[in-house]
Amino acid sequence: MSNGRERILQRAVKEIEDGMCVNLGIGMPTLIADMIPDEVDVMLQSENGLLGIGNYPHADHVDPDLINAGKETVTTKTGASFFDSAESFAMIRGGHIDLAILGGMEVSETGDLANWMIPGKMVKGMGGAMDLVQGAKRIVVIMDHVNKHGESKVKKSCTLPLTGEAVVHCLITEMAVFHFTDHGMELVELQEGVTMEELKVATEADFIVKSSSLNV
Amino acid sequence: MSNGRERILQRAVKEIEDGMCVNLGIGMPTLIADMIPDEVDVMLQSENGLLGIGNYPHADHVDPDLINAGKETVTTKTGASFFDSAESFAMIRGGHIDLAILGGMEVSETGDLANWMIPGKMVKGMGGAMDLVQGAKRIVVIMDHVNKHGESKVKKSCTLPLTGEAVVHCLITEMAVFHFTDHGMELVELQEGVTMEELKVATEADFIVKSSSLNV
Amino acid sequence: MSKVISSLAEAVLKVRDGASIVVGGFGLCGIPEKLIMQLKEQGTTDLTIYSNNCGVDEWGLGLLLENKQIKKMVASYVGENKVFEQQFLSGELEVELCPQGTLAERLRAGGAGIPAFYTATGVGTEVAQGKEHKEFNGKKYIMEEGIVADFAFVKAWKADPFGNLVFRKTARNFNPIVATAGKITIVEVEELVGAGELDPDEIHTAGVYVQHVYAGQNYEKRIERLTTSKEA
Amino acid sequence: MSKVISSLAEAVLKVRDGASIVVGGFGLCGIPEKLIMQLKEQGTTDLTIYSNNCGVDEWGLGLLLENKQIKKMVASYVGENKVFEQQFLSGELEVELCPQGTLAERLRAGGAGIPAFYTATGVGTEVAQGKEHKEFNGKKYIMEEGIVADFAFVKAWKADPFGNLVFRKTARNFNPIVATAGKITIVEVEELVGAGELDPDEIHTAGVYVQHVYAGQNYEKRIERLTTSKEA
Repeated sequence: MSNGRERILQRAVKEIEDGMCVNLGIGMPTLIADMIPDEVDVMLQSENGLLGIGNYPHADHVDPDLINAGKETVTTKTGASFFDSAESFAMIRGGHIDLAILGGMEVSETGDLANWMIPGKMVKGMGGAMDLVQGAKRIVVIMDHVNKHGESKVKKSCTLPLTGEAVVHCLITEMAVFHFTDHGMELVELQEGVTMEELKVATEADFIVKSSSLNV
Repeated sequence: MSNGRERILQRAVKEIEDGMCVNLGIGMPTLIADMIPDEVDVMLQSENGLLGIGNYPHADHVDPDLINAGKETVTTKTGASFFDSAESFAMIRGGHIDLAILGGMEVSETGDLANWMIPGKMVKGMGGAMDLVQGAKRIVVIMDHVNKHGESKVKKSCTLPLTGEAVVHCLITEMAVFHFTDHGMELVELQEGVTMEELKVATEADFIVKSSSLNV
Repeated sequence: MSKVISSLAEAVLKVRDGASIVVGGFGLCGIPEKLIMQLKEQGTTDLTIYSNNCGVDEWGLGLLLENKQIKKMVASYVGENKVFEQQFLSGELEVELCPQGTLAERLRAGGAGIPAFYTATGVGTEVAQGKEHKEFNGKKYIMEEGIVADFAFVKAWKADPFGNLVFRKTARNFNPIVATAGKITIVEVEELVGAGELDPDEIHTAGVYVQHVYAGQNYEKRIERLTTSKEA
Repeated sequence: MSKVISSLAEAVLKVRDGASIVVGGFGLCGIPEKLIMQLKEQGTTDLTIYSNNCGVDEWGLGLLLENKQIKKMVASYVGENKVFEQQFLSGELEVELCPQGTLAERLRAGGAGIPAFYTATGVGTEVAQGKEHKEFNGKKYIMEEGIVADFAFVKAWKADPFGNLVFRKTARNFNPIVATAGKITIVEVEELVGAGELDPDEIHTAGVYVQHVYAGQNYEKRIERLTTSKEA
């Protein structure tokens, strides 16, 4: 794992509090599961119909009837329950999931998220992402701050098709952490070793700095 | 049981066919359950969350957790299932119940039904009747042809607040059986010993007589 | 992370005058009898209650009526209660009658984040008055809105410490949907089982909907219409 | 009144060219593999399929794609299939992408007689284009319509002769709602049990939704992403 990615994940796991029900998106967010400290007791939800995802199974205990939303074989933890897809999204859309951590392609300064489609490339579909961003109580997006061409993914406004409008509560990149409030996008943390100058250069979006809340 | 009532019930039970899922309304329709011949295998639905109502329990086997929609203690028959109220009405409103037999206060010649409320009297509520008349595949109403003052309950148009508009498929009284078709209300049977003259006098509604279909 | 509470008093104390509560049960079957009694004892008033029925005189929600704690009742059938009739006729009690299937679906919708849906139930009747109408495939429907209340009072058969619930027979009725439609859901059960004792495939309500679980004792489970047969 | 059939051929024969089918499963988990294979063998074309995914090359609904039987696909995620990509880019295959929760709710609504409902999902995105918008409590929602198809293809774990179904673990997924949304629902199961062997409280889908039940054998249950851990 790259250093930047590791930094993002280490910061993201701190968003998870004891007693929460959490949905971790497919891909990078799924990696957070293994990093949750033992003393933080959470129920991970999988939108294909499971609350209480456990570890990956030992090779002898693989069950094709037991997968997560990323279609990986998993196990259940004590207290788990199964349900159908309508019930699963009732749970999500009804505001019963405390936190969803999702990957992003672009986030705008107004909290718009684009994470499902790149025009011109083959469309794969939005899966449950559009439901999660509208339904979960808190939406945390984790992504690289810039793309491989060095362009900012933290935009004034998204250029890619949206997953949701003004839905992001918190953005975590390898450079910084932002909150989205009524006043706008607010820098709340700089990642270790990142200077404000570097951040400003790498960020297309306008953001507020409340020095009181910032551990620089 | 009065002779008229017995006649209505005997005729109503013939509407029930082998393999059907049937909802019997509270009151007189509930009495039909006991009259279904053994060779006619049906599943009776109770809107409080049971498909497969059995007989009334023996006094030793009464279970307060097992009642029908009339709040009577019941049992289950083999193949029964329990579900919640939303699922129960999904079943009803989604058109999965083959037949509902309901009591009536008034039926109009266009198939309107009034069976839940008499203005000026204490309102008790519609319960599941408005759902049943819109949802079940076939609605059979059973009622006395005239009220205690001798006035026709089979009306040109209902005077009481409606349960549903153009919802009745079949009306069974102690005098006759009517079907409601695109052409109007059609007499399909005279009950034994009732003359066409007597029927016309007792019926405010206009109805069609198709002699070919009528066993007079 | 256990949701088990050893007394209802503290949880019910959160219910303040003017609160809205969705309450499980059908007739007297599967009603949260301990929660109702605790609320009676507490004396909270001006309540808006959503429940299929309103109990009978001296039992179930009838206890709260008698005690004049209910301001507004939303139900599908309320015919078993003299106190209800008196308070309704005197104008003390506001009543909204809602078809049973519509009430069930409104609760499910509220719990599922659906603000409104269309149904044929009630079209052409008093229920449709003032509601938005819309046609789909040539058939008329009316719009009904989801219900979310401040509290949900639920009666289940079994629960584990995570708040996972299993219901028994027709005592299930409105309880699972009511559990989803409260901002704070308090559940009373007959039996509390240990973590891991419920098969994840047999759980009717996932713990995510439940804030507090209380194990009640000596359930009365009154029967409204005892009907028996001589044949076995 | 048994709904058990001893071969799928006759039941699937009712599916004619141009039919619409709702199909259970999530990825390759809980898919009706025997029904799909029977439909492939039968060669019926111009199908409209509603299913969360479209299988992979050479398995699941991918078999019908490969065989050019699907005209239109409604799904939430279709990223695992090269044949899909080819047919989509060439314009042979019509695709409607639908958010997963909206797809699930549309199926449930269709089965429950609800022609349409409002949801926040998709507001402000391409999904909302051309859809009716409405505000509730200051928040924007879009209207989505229920789905009812000519046929439902369902995979369950156990069934009894009445068509009562029990599902296993996450193979439940879309299957119970799909079962409600077909005019004719055909179910394949791993185990057929005798009348009365299922506890009425543990049944996930009541037999009222099911027309035919078939006991399949030698289920392949392919795994898309085998992921294991060395820790137990």
